[in-house]
Amino acid sequence: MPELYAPEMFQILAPDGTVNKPELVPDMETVEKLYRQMVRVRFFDDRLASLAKQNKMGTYALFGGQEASQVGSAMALKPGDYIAPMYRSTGACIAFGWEPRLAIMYWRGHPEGWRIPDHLNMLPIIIDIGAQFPHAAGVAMGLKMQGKPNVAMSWIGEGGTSQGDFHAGVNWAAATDSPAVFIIENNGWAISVPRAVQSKVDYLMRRADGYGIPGYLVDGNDVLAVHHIASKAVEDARAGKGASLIEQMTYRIRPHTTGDDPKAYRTEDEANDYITNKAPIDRVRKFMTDQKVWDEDREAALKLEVETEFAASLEAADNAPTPDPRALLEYAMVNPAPHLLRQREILEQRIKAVEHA
Amino acid sequence: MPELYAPEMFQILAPDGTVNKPELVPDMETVEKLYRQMVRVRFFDDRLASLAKQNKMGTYALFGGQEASQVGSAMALKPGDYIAPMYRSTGACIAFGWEPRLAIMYWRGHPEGWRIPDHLNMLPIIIDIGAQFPHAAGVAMGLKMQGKPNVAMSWIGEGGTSQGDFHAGVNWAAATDSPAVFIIENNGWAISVPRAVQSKVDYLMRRADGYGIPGYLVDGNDVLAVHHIASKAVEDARAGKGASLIEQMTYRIRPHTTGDDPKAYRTEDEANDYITNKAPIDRVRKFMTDQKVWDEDREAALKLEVETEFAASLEAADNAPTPDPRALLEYAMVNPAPHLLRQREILEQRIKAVEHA
Amino acid sequence: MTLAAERPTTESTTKVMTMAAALTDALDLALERDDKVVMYGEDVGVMGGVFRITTGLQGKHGKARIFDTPLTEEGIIGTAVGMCAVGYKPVVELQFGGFMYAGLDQIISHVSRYRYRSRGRWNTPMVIRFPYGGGLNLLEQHHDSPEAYLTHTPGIKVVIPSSAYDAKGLMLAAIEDPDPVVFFENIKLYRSLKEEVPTGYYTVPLGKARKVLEGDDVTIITWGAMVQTSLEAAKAAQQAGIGIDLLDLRTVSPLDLDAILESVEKTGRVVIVHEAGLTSGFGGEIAALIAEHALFSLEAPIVRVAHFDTMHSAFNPINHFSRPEPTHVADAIKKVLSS
Amino acid sequence: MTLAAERPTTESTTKVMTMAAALTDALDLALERDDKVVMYGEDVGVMGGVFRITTGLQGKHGKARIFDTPLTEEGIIGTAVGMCAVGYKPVVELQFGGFMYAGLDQIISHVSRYRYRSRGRWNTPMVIRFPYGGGLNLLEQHHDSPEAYLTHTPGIKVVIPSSAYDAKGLMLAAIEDPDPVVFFENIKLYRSLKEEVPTGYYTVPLGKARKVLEGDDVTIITWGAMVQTSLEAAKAAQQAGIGIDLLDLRTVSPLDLDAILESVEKTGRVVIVHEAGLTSGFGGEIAALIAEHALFSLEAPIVRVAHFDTMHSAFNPINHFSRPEPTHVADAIKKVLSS
Ligand SMILES: Cc1ncc(C[n+]2csc(CCOP(=O)(O)OP(=O)(O)O)c2C)c(N)n1
Ligand SMILES: Cc1ncc(C[n+]2csc(CCOP(=O)(O)OP(=O)(O)O)c2C)c(N)n1
Ligand SMILES: [Mg+2]
Ligand SMILES: [Mg+2]
Repeated sequence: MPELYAPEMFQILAPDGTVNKPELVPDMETVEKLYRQMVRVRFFDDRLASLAKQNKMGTYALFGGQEASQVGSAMALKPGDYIAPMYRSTGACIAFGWEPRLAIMYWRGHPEGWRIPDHLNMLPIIIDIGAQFPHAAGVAMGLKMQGKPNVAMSWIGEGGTSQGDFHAGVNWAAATDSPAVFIIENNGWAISVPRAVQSKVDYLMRRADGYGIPGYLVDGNDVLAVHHIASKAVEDARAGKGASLIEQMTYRIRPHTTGDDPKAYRTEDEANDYITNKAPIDRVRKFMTDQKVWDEDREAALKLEVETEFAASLEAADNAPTPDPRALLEYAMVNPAPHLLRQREILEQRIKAVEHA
Repeated sequence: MPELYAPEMFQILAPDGTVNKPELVPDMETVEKLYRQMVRVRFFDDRLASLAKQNKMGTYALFGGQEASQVGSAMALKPGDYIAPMYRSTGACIAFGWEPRLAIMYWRGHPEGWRIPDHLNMLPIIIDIGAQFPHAAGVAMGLKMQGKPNVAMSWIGEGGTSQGDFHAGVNWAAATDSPAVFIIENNGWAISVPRAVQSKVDYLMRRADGYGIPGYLVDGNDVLAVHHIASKAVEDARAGKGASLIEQMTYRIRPHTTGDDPKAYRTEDEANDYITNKAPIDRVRKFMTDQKVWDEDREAALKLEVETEFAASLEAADNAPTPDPRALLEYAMVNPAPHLLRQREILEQRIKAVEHA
Repeated sequence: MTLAAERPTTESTTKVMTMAAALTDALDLALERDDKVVMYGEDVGVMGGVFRITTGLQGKHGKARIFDTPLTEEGIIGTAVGMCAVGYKPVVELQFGGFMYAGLDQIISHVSRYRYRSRGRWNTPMVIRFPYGGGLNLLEQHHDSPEAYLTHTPGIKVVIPSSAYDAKGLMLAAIEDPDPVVFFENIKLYRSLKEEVPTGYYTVPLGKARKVLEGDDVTIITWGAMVQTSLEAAKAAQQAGIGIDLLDLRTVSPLDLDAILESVEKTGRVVIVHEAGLTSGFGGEIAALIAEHALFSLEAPIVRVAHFDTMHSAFNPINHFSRPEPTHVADAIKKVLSS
Repeated sequence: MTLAAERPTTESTTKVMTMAAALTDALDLALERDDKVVMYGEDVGVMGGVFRITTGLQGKHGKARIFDTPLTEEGIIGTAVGMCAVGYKPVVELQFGGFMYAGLDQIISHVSRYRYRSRGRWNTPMVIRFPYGGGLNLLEQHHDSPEAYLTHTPGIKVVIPSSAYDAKGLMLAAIEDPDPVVFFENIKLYRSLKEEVPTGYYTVPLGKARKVLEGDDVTIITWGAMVQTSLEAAKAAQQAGIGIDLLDLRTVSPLDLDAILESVEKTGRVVIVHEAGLTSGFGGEIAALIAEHALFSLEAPIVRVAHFDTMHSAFNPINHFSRPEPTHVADAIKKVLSS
C-alpha cells in the first residue's frame, strides 16, 4: 500500500496573532465582523455559565473556547442557506441569526424559546448525537433538486463521528452530490472520553476520502482559517461540486454542560494551556491591533455593545410570560387525533384545578 | 490537498489462468484445496437454484459467481476463529464447516437447519444488512481480551457499506485494535441498485484509511488473491495488529434471490461477460491443468464426489422429520416468563386440535 | 365509520385491481397531482420495488421524482426529515417492515417530534411505506408486523389497509395529510384480492374504521391481512347462527374508538386479532380503551388472538401454529361466547 | 409477590444507601464475583458515568473489566451480542434511555432473537442499563421512559426498580439471569431516597411484584419513580379512609400477573400509573390482561394515568401538567371510586 498523505492543519493566523498566509487574509471589514461576532457569542456563553451557577438556567451545553470554530463557519452562510445544529452549536446559531433572547429561553425550557422563527432556516437543535447529519443531507438534496444556489451546514463533535448517522448522512450527501458542508468540531473530548478512544485514525477528516469528497483539516481556533475553508466548501457546494467534510481542531474550555465537572477526567492545565496559547479571540484582537484597525476604545465600545444587547435579551427572557400549560399539547399533530383531544380535556381540568387551588 | 493514491487491484491468477505473481502462488496442495472447495460450494448453489425452480426450497440467496470470494476468505480461518455471515454467505459458511444438509434445511425454514451446531463458531446468518459487523467487532474484542490467537471474519455486500452498522462495526474494531477481518463482497449490485448509487468513492476499501486500518483491493474472482490477502489480514489480526478492511471485486451471476428477476435491471450480457471472462473456477482449473496437477479424470472424480455428497445431504434433508410445532416456543427464553407458558398451553391445544382433525 | 357501501359514486370509471395495482395507481396519481411529492428508497426506481409497487413510475415521472438511494434506512428516513424542511412531501419506501428498526431512531426521535420540537416551524408530512406481514415464507424479518412500536410513538399516524379500494384511498389521504404517516402494505394481500377500484383520485379518511360484517353477538376488531383471516372465521360463525360485527380499523392511529365502542356496546363480546406478537401489541391498547370506556357493556372477557411472543419465525412448515389463522379466530369466538 | 418485610435476614450488615450507591455496590459485587462480567459504554470508565454509578469501579477492577468506548449505541449493543458469543456477560450502559433508540435495531433484531435464531447455540445474557425518567429538567430525550418498546420485543426481560434495596438485588439477579435484561434506573430516584441495604450479595427475583401498601378499595399498579408518586397519593387517600393496594411491579417483563389478579379480585378497582406516554404504553397491556383474566371482578372502569401522547417535553416550567403527579393519581383514585 502506498503511504497515506499527511494532512497539514490549515492556519492563517498563528496563536500569537502573526499571519501565516497573508494572501488569504480577507478585507479588514470581514475580519472585524468575525471578531465582533466571536466576542458577542462568547459573552453570551460566559453569561449563561454564570446564570447557570445562580440556578437561573436549565442544563446548558457551553461552547466557550469554540467561538472561532462556530462563528467562522456559520458566517460563511448567506440568506437561504440552512443549518442543522447540535446542542453545542448555540454560538453558530446566534451567529446565523438566532436571537439571544430566544436562545436563553430555549435553554430554560420555555416553549417560546423552542419556537423557531419563520424567517430562520435553522433546523431544531439535536440532542441525540448524529441525527442531524442525515437531516442536513436531506435538506441539501432537496436544495439541489430545486436548483437553488443554497447549502446546508451541520456540526458534530469528534465523539459523534462514531455514530452510524454520521456515516449515513455524509455518504448520502456525497453519493447524491448534494450541497452539504459537514463540520467536525474536534474539541478533544466527548464528555470524559478523549478523542483517541473514538477512533484509531489520526484525523477524522481522512474519512472524506472514503466518501469521495474533499476533506479539510483546519485550526478551529483561527477564525480566519475556519472562515476561509468553510467559505470554500460553501462556494463549492453552491457551484454544484457537492459535499465536503471539515475537521476543525478546537477545545472546550468549560464543563461539558452546566451539570458536568471536568475535574473528574482532565487536568486544569489542559484548559489553561488552551486559554493562554490558543484563545481564538485574543489572536484576532492582536492581529487587528497590529494592523491598527483596533484599539482599546473600540474594544471598550464593543464590550459595552454586547453587554447592552445581552442585558436587553436577558431582561426580555426574564419578562417572558409564564408559559401556558396548553403548550404541552400544541403541535402534537396538525389534525389532533381523538386521543389527543381527550388529553386536552384532562389538561383543561388540571389547569382549572390549579387555578382554583 | 495532496493527490489520493490509486489502489491497485491485487491479483495472482489472471482470468486466463496465467500467473501474475508467481512468488505468491501457494503450494499446489493449497491450490487444490481451494479449487475443490469452490467446486463443492458452487455445485451446492447450482443445485439449490434448480431445487428452487422446482419449488423445493424457500427463498434462497444465491451466491454463484462469488465462490472464489467466499471460499478464499473463509479458508484463511482456523479452528477457534469465528464467522459472522450474511444471507449471501452460504458458500463461506459451508467452506467454514457448515454441513450442506443443515444449510439446505435452513433455507427451507426447517428449525433443525436453524440450530447451529455446538462445535461451529458460526454466528447466525444475518438478514438485516449491516448488523453483523458490530457482532464481529464484539467477538473480536472479546477474543483479544481473552488473549486468544483467534479472529472474527465477516462479510457485507457493497450495498451494505452504506449502513450505519457498517461504520459502527469497523470503527469499533479498529479503535479497540481487535482481530477482525471485514470483507466487502462487491458484486456490483444491491438487488437492482448499481454500485455507483451507494457512494461517490471509486473503491469502498478507501474507507479503511478513515478508520486507521489497512485496506485492500482484491480481485474477488481470483481465489489465490483472495486467500492470500485474507490470510495476511487474518495473520496480522492474530499477531495483535488489529482489524483490516478488504474489498473483493466479484459478481453475482444469478438473481438476487430465488424470487428475483434480474432482467428488470441489468442485461444478460453483463452476466455472460463475467461467466466467459472472469469465472473464478475456470481460471484455477486452467492453472492447475497447465501445472499438470489436474486432468479430466480428476475433474470427473471431483464432480462425482461433490454430486454424491450433495445427493446424500439432500436426501438427509428431505428425510428430516416434519418439524414439531413446539419448536415455535423453544428458545424464546431460557426461563420462560409466565406469558410464554400461557402461550405454550395454547400451542398444545392447537396441536391437539390438528391431531384430532 | 364507513360502510363498504358508502363509497364515492362520483367516479364513473372503475377497474378491477389488486391491492398492488391500486397502490401503484395511487402513487402515480400523487406524483401527477403534487410536484412536491417525491419517492425514494432501495430499488424503487429502475426496478419498481421488490413487490413492483412503483413499477413504471420512474419511466413516467422521471428520475427527479422517484429514485434509488444508498442502502440505509436511517438515511432514507433521516433525509426525508430534511427534505420536508425544504418543502417536499417525501413518500419513501422501506424494503420490509422488519428493516424499519434500522431507521426507527429517526422515526421516534425526529419524524414524530420535529413539529413539536420546533413549535410548528418544521413539519414532517412524509409517508413511510413498506410491505409487512407473514404468510409468504420469505426470510426472517420479512414478516414482521411492527405497528405497536409506532402506535406508542406520538405524533405519527399509522395506516394498515386490507383492501384494494381502501389502500388507494388511504394512500392518497396519507400523502395529503400534514402529519407523518407510516403506511403498512400487507405482502399477502398485495395480489391475493381483487376488487373494483375507481380509476380517478379519491381519498378514504384516516381514522375511520370500516364495518366488514354486521352482527349482534361478537365484535371482532382487526386490521390488515387479519381482516381476511377473521372474515373466514366470521362467515363460518354466521352460518352457525352467530352474528359477527367485524371491524376493519384501517388506521390504528388515529383510532376510531367511537366505532369500537358502538359495536362493543351492542355485542358485549370482543375478539381482537393481530399479526404482531401478543404482549404490548396494539390489541392491548384497544382492550384497555374498552375496559375504560365500555367496561359495563362487556359480557365476557376480551380475547386477543395474536402471534406468539417470539420473533415471527422463518420456520415455514409450522408458522401457522403461531400466526393467527381462521381456526384460531374461530376458537376465540367460541371462547368469548362461552362465558 | 414479596412484601417489603420479607427481605433476606441472612445478611448481618446493612448500610443506608441511595439507589445510586446500591447500584454501584451491585456492579462492584458482580465484577468481583464473575470474571465474565465486563462493563462498558460512554463515560463509564474514567469518569464513572454521568450519574457516577460506575464511579471507582475502573480504579478497583481495572480497564480490562470496565472501559469507555466509541460513542455509538448500535455499536455498544451490537458488540455486546458478539461479546456474549465468546462467553462474556456484558453489562453495558447507555447514557440515557432516550438514546436507546439509536441501538434499538440491535435490541429488537438481535439481542432479543439471537438465542431463538440459533436455537440455543448463541445466548445473549447481557444487561443493558440506563438512566431514564423525568423530573430533573435535563435536556430533551433525557427524560424518556421507553419501556413499552421493549415489552413488545420478545425474548428480553425489563426491570424497573423503585428502591435502593430492590435496585441492588434486581441488578444482581439481572446479571445472573441467562436471558438479556434491560435495566431502567430512574434518574430522580438515584439520590432522592435512602434505605437500609445489605452490604453483601443478594438477589431479588425477576418477575415478582412488591406490595408497597395493603388495602381493600383500590389497586394501584405502577413501577419506577411512579411508585413514589402513587405512594404520596395513596397515603393521602388512606388518611381519608380509602384502602389502597399499591403494587410495585419491579419487573414489567416478566410480569407478575398473579399478584395483579389477586389484588384486582380483592379491590375491583384499578388505577395504572406510568411515566411513559399513554397510548400503547405498558399500562395498556396490563389493562388488557385484567380485562381478560379478571373482568368480572372489576367494579369500575380501569383508569390509566400516564404522560400525554407527546414527546417528554423539555418545557421545564410546565411539564408537571403532563407527567403524572400525586394530584393526578389522586384524581384517578377519585374517578375509579366514583363509578
Ligand atoms: C445518541 C446519543 N448518545 C449519547 C448521548 C450523550 N452524550 C451527550 S454529549 C456526549 C459526548 C459528545 O461528544 P462530542 O460528539 O465530541 O461532542 P461535544 O460534546 O464534545 O461537543 C454524549 C455521549 C447523546 N446526546 N446522544
Ligand atoms: C437493513 C436492511 N435493509 C434492506 C434489506 C433488503 N435487501 C436485501 S438484499 C438488499 C441489497 C443488498 O445489496 P448488497 O449489500 O450489495 O449485498 P448483495 O445482496 O449484493 O450480496 C436489500 C436492500 C435488508 N435485507 N436489510
Ligand atoms: Mg467533543
Ligand atoms: Mg452487492
